Amino acid sequence: MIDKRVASLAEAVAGVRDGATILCAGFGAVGGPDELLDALLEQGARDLVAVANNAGSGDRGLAALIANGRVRKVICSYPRSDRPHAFEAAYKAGKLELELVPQGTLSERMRCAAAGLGAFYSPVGVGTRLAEGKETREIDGRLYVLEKPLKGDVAFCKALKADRWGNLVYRKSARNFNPVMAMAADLTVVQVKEFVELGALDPEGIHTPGIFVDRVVQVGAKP
Amino acid sequence: MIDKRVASLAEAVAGVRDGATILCAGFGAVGGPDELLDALLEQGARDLVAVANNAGSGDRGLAALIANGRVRKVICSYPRSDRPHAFEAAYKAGKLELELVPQGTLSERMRCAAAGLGAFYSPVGVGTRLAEGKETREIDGRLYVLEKPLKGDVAFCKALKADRWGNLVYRKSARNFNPVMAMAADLTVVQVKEFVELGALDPEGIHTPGIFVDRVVQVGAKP
Amino acid sequence: MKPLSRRQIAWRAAQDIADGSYVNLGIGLPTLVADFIPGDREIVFHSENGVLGLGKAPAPGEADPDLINAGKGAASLLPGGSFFHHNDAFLMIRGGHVDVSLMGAFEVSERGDLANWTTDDPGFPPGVGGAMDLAAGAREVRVLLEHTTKDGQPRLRHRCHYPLTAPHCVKRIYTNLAVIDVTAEGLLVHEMVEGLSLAALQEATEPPLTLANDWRPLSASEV
Amino acid sequence: MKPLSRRQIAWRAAQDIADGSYVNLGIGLPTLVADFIPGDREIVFHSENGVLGLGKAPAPGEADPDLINAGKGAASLLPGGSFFHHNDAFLMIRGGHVDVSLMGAFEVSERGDLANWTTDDPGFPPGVGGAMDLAAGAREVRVLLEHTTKDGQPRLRHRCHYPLTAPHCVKRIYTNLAVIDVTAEGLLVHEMVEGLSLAALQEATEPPLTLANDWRPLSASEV
Repeated sequence: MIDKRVASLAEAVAGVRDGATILCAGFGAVGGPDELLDALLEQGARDLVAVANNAGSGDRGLAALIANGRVRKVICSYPRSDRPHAFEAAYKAGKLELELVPQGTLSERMRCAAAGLGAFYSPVGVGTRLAEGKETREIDGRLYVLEKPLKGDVAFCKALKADRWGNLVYRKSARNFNPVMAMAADLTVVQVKEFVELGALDPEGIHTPGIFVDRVVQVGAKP
Repeated sequence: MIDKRVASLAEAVAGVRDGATILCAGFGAVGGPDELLDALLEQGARDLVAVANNAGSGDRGLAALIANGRVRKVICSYPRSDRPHAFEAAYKAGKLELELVPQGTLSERMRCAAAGLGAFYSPVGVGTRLAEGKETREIDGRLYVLEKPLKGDVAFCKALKADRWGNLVYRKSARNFNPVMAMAADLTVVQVKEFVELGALDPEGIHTPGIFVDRVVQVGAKP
Repeated sequence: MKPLSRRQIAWRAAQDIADGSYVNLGIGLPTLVADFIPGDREIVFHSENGVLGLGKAPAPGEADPDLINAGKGAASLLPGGSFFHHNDAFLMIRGGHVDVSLMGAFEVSERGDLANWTTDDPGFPPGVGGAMDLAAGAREVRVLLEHTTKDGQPRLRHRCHYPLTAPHCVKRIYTNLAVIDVTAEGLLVHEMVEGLSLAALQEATEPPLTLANDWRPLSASEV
Repeated sequence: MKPLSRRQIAWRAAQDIADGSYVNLGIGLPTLVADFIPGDREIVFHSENGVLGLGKAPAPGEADPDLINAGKGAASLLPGGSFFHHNDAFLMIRGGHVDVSLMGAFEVSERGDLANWTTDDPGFPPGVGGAMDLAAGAREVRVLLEHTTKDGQPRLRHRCHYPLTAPHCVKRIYTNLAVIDVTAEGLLVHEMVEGLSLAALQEATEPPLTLANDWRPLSASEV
């Protein structure tokens, strides 16, 4: 029997190793797995490479991991979003490496990994500092830069509902990076607001099929 | 005001030029735009390059275009599916060129075009006849073959419902190639069973956002 | 001579948005454009965090925390709008499905190079967000900016001094003084504010300007 | 010595499918495997036309024309199943999300090369379908085939004589005579039908066979 539900946040983040690359979904304060990342702080993994759109906000989630020195490097498109003091402090102290990636390229590199492709040629970034050191190639008269897949050891995501197969639906713009990150890691862990019975989600409207999901944990529900 | 609905099949296929590359959705007999392709036969365009999973079935749709000598070349993964006599006759008579592409590569090449990428490296086909003449490259210890985007001048699709913005939903496995083809052409024409009011489709469950769609026509509805 | 206000620059740019366009508005000045679309036009606003059909900002107290725009402000959805994931959002951008990207800029060069992502402030870790994707990918890039810096230096330059977002991408420039197209022959002035001479405009502009034969006064609503 | 029937080969392959696996069944013999999964295991069947969670074939008269499997036969969906488009279906395959691909074969080489897409019959235009994607992409490829051709020639060869589907991809082979793994040291026999000697099995096999220390008789249910 397939049952991807786990009973606690501690169980959800169990086994994440030091040095792991973690994909952290969300865009600004929306759709991010703050409770899972807080649990990861408890769990203790360090020397992490965090992939996210923003490098943490406020004092919890990714920001807390950074503030506590658990993150070695951030790969993101826009580090300073809402209340980025944890990132700024670590960055200015020289304790945090930053790899800046255009937002769509960030997403596409994860999809590339998810899709089992070796690399792709993108027109984005050509002729800019962010393409320095990368192979460029002219195809049909246009210049492209070679981009490599970006795979996570673990993806941390947040969804609205899940069933025991790990099928997910999101809500409004909280979907954002969640589906692509859920596909792009060896271990995909999802916090959800609600568990539903198998068959309760409309098969035409499942946003992330359970094949991509390893663990789901319920967060913030009424007891 | 945006209104992508057109009143007739003739209007839906108007303007398709001789020599056009047409993307024909569907998998076997399911999800294919037979009525649109029949209208294209009426319209008269010839010397077409047809991209489809199968090279026509029975005596209508793509099979009829082939039987009437309108198709110069077929790009597909599996030409002989159900009742492939039109394809077989044209192919054996030397009147039809065939480019065979692995099914997932066919789909991914169209997505590559849709996504504005220049090319991608795929592990599929490496070491086989279908990779002959293509660039191969080792990336992180694995061999990949370079695949180019495949773009349509026109895509012909079939959906269950559409609104006037061209938002689409499909039904069950009739979705298949429709979403990727709808994204990958300069002109996307869709036959639907039903028009619905703007706002009637759940924004969480729209399978193809209208941004990809140019014309929708209702087919087979009760008068 | 009365330069346009920031709101008037946005108003002027709004007048050029064709009915039925798919438009992405950058953060800051371009966001104001949404307020000035003529009432008889239906425009679909795209947001890179996975939304098509953004409506007006919600009334205070009616904001949905799961529905934000790319600037991370509260947003609403129009009937016909849809949600999708980040990867599809950037496929729409990079693949040229978004008709117009309206962006802010630090500088634009005479050949349409755009610099709008970093001023290389050493105390300010850079962010790029979706700027490079939009600049390289949208079908047409138009920028809105003050004609000169606060200390009077031209922002339209022979070559950009700040790091590029994308080379050769800007098609039209709206400033507080003029509406200027980037053409193969250089910068072509279509509109200037009343009372401003071409010589005076040239004074505030580094590369040579040409006045279009059909140029006219730049007039903006009192907004 | 009693060779397995085709249904028994399928039965035997079914016993190795672990609970909770995501499995793609090829057309023909592999399709039968679904009928023989032990009742205490929950398996999610994947179909390349965009379905996860395929159930039993529907009863006559209950088939839904929009719900087919990759073999274009009528299908059903289990609770928890989902529909998606072709591109995601092949992302699942190529990206290694499908745990097991069970495929038919014309030939398998001693190093696990697979030939199963064309016999180069000049009167028979070839089709490849999703075979190359599955062979190159699935996490594990297992094949089901008769040990020899109708005229007694071995199908397990030093090198495949028919065109390759993918090199070096097959992990396990189920025939009517044996269960054999492809290992770095060559073909390793785990099971042989009762009464068959290794010498006799070797007679029907081109590359050298090694008998596993823990080999056992190949017994199959009377199905």
